[in-house]
Amino acid sequence: MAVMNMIQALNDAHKVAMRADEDIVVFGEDAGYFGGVFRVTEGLQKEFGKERAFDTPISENGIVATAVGMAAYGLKPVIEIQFADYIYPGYDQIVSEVAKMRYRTAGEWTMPMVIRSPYGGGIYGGQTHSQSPESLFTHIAGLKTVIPSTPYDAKGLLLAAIEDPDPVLFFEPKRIYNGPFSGHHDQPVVPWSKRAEAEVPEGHYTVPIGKANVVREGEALTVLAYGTMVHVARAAMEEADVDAEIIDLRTLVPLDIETIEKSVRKTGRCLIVHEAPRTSGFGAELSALVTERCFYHLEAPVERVTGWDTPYPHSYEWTYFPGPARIKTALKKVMAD
Amino acid sequence: MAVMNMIQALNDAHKVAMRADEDIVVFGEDAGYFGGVFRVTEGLQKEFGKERAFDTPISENGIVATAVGMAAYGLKPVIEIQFADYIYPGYDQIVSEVAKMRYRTAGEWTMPMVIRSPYGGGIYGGQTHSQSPESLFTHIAGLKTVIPSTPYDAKGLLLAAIEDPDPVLFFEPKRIYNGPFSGHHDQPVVPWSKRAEAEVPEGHYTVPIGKANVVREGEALTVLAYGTMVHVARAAMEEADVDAEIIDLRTLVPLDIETIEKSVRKTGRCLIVHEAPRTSGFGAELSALVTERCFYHLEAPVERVTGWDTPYPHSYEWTYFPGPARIKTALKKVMAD
Amino acid sequence: MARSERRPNRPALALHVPEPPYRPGDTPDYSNLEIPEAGSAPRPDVACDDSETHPLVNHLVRVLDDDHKAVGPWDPKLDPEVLRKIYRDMVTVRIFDDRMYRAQRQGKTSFYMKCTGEEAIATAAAAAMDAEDIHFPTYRQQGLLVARGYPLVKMMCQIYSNSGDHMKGRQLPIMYSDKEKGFFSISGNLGTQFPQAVGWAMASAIKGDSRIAMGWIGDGATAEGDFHAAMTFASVYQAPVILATVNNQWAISSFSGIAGAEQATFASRAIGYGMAGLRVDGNDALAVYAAVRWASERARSNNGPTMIEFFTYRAEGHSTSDDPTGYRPKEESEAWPLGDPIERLKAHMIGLGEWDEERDSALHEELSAEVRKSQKEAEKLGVLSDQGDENKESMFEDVYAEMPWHIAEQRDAALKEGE
Amino acid sequence: MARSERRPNRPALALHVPEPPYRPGDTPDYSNLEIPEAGSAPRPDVACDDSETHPLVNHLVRVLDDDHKAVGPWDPKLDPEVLRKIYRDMVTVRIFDDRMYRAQRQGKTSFYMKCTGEEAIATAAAAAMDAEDIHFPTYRQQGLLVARGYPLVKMMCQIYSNSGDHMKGRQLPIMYSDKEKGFFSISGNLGTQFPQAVGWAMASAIKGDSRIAMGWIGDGATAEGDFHAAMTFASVYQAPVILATVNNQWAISSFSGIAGAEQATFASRAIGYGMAGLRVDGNDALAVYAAVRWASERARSNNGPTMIEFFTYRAEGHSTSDDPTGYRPKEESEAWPLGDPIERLKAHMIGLGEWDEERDSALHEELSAEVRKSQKEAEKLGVLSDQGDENKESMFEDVYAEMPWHIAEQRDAALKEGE
Ligand SMILES: Cc1ncc(C[n+]2csc(CCOP(=O)(O)OP(=O)(O)O)c2C)c(N)n1
Ligand SMILES: Cc1ncc(C[n+]2csc(CCOP(=O)(O)OP(=O)(O)O)c2C)c(N)n1
Ligand SMILES: [Mg+2]
Ligand SMILES: [Mg+2]
Repeated sequence: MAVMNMIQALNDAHKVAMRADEDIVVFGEDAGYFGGVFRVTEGLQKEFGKERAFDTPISENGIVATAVGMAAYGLKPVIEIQFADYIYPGYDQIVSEVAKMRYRTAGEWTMPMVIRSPYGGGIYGGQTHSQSPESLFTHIAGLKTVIPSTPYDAKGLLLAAIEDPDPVLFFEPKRIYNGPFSGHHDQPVVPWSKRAEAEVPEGHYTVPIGKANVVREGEALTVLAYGTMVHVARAAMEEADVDAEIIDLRTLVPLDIETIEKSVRKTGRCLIVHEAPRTSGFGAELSALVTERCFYHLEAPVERVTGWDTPYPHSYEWTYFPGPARIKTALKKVMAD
Repeated sequence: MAVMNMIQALNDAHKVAMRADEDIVVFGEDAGYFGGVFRVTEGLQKEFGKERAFDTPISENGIVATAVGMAAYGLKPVIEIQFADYIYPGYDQIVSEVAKMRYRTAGEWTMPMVIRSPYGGGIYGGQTHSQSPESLFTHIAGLKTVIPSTPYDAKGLLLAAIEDPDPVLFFEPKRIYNGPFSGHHDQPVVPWSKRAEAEVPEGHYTVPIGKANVVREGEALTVLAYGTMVHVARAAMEEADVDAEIIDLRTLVPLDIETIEKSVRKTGRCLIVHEAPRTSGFGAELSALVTERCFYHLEAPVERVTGWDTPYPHSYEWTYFPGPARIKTALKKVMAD
Repeated sequence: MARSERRPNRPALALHVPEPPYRPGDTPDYSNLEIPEAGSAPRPDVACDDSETHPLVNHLVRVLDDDHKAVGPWDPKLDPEVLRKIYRDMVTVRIFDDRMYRAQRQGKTSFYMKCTGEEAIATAAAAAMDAEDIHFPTYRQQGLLVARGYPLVKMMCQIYSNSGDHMKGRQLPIMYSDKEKGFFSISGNLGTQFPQAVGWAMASAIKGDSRIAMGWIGDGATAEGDFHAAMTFASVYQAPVILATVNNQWAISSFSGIAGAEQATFASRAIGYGMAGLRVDGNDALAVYAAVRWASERARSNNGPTMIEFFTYRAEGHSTSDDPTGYRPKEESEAWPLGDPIERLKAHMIGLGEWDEERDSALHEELSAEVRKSQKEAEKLGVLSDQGDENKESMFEDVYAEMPWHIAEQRDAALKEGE
Repeated sequence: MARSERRPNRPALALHVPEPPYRPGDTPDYSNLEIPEAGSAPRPDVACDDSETHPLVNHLVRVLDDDHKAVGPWDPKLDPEVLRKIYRDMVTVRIFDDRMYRAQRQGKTSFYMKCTGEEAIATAAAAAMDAEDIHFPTYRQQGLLVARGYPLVKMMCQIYSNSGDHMKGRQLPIMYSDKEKGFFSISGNLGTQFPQAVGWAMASAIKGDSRIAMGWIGDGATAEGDFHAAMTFASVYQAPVILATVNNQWAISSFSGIAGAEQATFASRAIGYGMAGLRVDGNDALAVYAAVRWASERARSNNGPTMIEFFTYRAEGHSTSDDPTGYRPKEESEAWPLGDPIERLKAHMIGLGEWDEERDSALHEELSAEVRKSQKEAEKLGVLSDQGDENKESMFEDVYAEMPWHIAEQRDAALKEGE
């Protein structure tokens, strides 16, 4: 076991995977020599050479498209989109090509690849360094969407994603790269090293894709969250002193519906928390699923706590961010009667 | 009054608008001389000249981007994306620029424009001529999303969209361009001329954006649909002989929540029908909203009838398409107990 | 209202909207079109600096002269067997196209696209490359499959979306794919395959392989961002790839001027990326062969990518959904001066004494019979119009390697549907 | 496992990954860099055929020689007042940058970006165009605002996201916008503004206006599809636009070779679109002025677009989030041979007898005082770090012209939050 923050854990996952499989190639803007603006790919070029870890032109479209060609050849690309806000120029290749290739050719060509990207707010990044576009991918059949919330999960899920036969969107909550976040921006950040989830095994292990993690068992209500919001929701529940069952989804598609259903049937109440804008966010799908499948167990309507339906404003970071206050308001509603 | 099919009604809307406002320019692939592959822009170049109606290079990105520049100048671009399946190369300009411009500049620059695109299946168009990507736009704050279901609405809504101060995604259900569709593909298509909704006033009128249309009043349940599915749902309800209240949403964002709430509170049951894939489709948002706002009036869980979570397969068109059989199965569920 | 701010000392600006020389009703006349003489283009060494090729981007590599003789430095001096093979492939493609076009008109499938007039390009390119090299084609390179010996029956099964279609009817007709033949899955989205070809070539280079890739795009689709991504990545990493633009002068109803051809040739795009560039008579099978051969040797010897523009003419409609008389003169295709690639190669072979009318008739008969026979065989497996929904559960497979619960639920629901 | 299929008669392919000449630890040496002599570039007529400019895409338009004298056909022969104005603007930008960089370091805002070494480009470009013309800039053209007399206080209010920011704190610092000054809203997404500039220019042409547009992009961002869209649409419609690539040789940590500069100049991209192209010493204010003047006259007289590459060097880090010593030698910026644009113009003016050290010190003092004073004034309206959430309802405005019910509900919820 080593103690790692999320960046180190992700970096380690790359190394473990690349040592074991010569077909893995890593590339992206600034991802080669420099190791990425968040340093997740640091040292890869040095250890594995320029042909396996390299910088690319600033073309998210070209990055994804060449990854498609490489996957067709038989390589396993693990690519970085510098910020999730910049994934849109590559959206056509992801939606029209990566996602549909296995299907349209009935398995003749497949697209095993990982598209990593830091996402989410809370860092004063303004409109174009704060977005959470996950639901734009969960709508697309053929893609898997994974979001870790701890160093342990980050490494294990990234290794699982790399080994997965299908394309995986791997969104990394950049706000918690260095330490978990309670949602109270005025409190100092606790580094990961103070937390058990920063205990990361050396070498190879995986955290399975498609399995949620019950991070806290409870009876009063079920909280569904992922990424940064797992920590914010947890802090809010502790502060409110509610016996919440908190589920870290880890994978949005395919979703661990079993764990969710079991929990909601038990608690009868459900609160969903995400950073992305509310309308057509992934919370909508979760809410619909929970209602469809657990309606007769529900004692109150499913509630969503989300970012607002506005772009992410630079200076009103904390009005936008779904922090403890917003969660507690929704909690009151969901616990009412 | 004139009798028009949906293509003629849309064509007429362009002419009425362009005659009244010299700042309207229309462009897109094959949209100039030829008048578009579906002929919606036929005759515009002839009447308004090449500078106001012209062909473009095959670059959806360039089409949207130049429209942004033109809107910044003060023109009102009404652009055509040949098929909604081809909108993705322009997705970055739409999401990052068109949608956010008013907000990021606090109103200094605005983006009044209409992005028209034929969408939806039922025409044996295969994976890339059948998609319904509306929920990829409803998630984006700053965009409006409009979908007509009749010639009357098509003209009135397009005129309203052109006059709207904000950018409007205007998706046209191509399956019903020439006539409504019951969902029974083995039955002959009835042309629009046989229907009252094909009575289209000459000249200017608008159908307001943000207002749904109760196409049929009823007490047993509320059906929410838009585009082609309004007709399919209606046919299914008639065949099942259920006293359904059918609401044609017309606008997805901003949604006419009042009409929806009122109806569901009355009927206590809600069925949502759309062609797009289920997961994170717009039905998820509708389901979540209805549950959040009408939970205590609901006698059964909200049901969704949707396309499947696969790409649109060419030869299994009618297995994919959410036709009468699928609607009736869901109806049984929603009417149970 | 948009406020124009013209000042008295400034001229009024004006928008230029390109217009093709002829529209329906006009009489097309290409007598003033400057066509470089066959044999006049120099042929630089395959390892030359890219700048040595740049005069060629405004020229036209042509081998067959007006008397159908092969002339000049680009003459590939092909074995007559190779000529006959290319010829046979071209004729096969044309007969196949006619047949399938009719099948669509007969309601046996939903859609078809011909490549009439462009047959030389894919078939001669296939002949010039190794069988192991890969192509990332558009929908107008059916000639690659034919040339590589892909069974016509299988092509037809794809067109009919019947039980012989290994893609299970999921793709629009003519969106073929065959891994074994090095023919990448055709996409409905224009342009996407172009940078994918570069990625495949990069992978081949990363692995120290010797196979190269060829990417294909239409003149209209060069406007997509994918074109630029392909050019940029190919140039930066000096990928072993041939990037081919098939300039058939039309993109559905818009002429190549709407894609930029009024201002520069497509081949000249190569210059800005420091890439070798060639402009080639696409209706001259020998020129096509020679150019692709040159570019493939260049790529294979680590001398970098080449952009080739094949100059040709789309002699028929865009697809079965299109009637070109709405936007160009009916007579234009005949007025087009570069001729029919099949006729030209035939005349060349006859001139060489390697072909004659008798063998030609025999070949046509043989190939027509083969196509007919293939069609019969394919139709035994059904045509689109009689597709029921037997086996409909197959449409839920292959979204992922393993079917997740939500798709399994949907499959189960679909199977029960209508019960 | 990917299977390499190398055959014995074929060489092994290899991937080329460009590498800058120097990395941290190396001693940069540019003595072998070929820099064309000042005055040596010919100056074609503004209405010339685009091909006449093509030799210039591999040349460098330079006016100031080694003795800081203006030489050659591109000498714009500017009035000393104009020289002093450009100089003043450049110095203002540099002082402003230093000040705001420090403000960020002091925690007064979240982010800042300098344009050190590149000051000549935006300021001289602004001087060469009409005040009514519009710019679609990147984040490194603060010089345009300064040159056009936009109040420094307003720039600072934007940087501080305080109550003086007319964009209500919604944009990241330095993402300015000012309609009146013809400065389009800067986007965080690279490249998007480039084809937007073309669209604006097309609109101006459609309306018979006389105003032209200038689009700006960085060397790294030229790889985006937007670059190609801009070039294509500008060429097809012969839009009255100047498309400028600021090649400062770095894109965060990657050198310009990763964007294609190893194989060709950015200016040479013009050729493939049949567009005029110029390559210009971006550290020579007179050359910048002359080139932009030439291109603007060309555009304004309906002679079409021009692509200009400004060759320069990003002398400092990418932004306050970047430390360049991680990827390039510390000494590189000083080793860079094209010098400091401010020093060069200063020496030129002194040589002309239009400037002296005394006036220079006075100017620096005056401008430093002005910047300091502006900063004080701006800070009166607050800095980012002391932003509370007063007025937080403003963040719900301007998503649409009229607030729809769902956003109104969210605003109401936000206002009640934490109560
Ligand atoms: C991204 C995208 N946009 C638009 C289309 C619609 N479309 C199909 S073919 C075509 C014309 C293509 O012309 P060209 O590239 O010249 O190829 P050609 O048909 O001449 O072989 C268009 C616009 C598409 N398939 N994909
Ligand atoms: C679409 C997009 N991709 C990536 C980024 C992240 N990014 C910001 S600046 C930058 C480098 C830009 O370099 P260049 O274009 O040369 O401009 P310079 O900073 O040198 O002025 C990158 C990669 C972005 N802002 N937008
Ligand atoms: Mg074409
Ligand atoms: Mg740069």
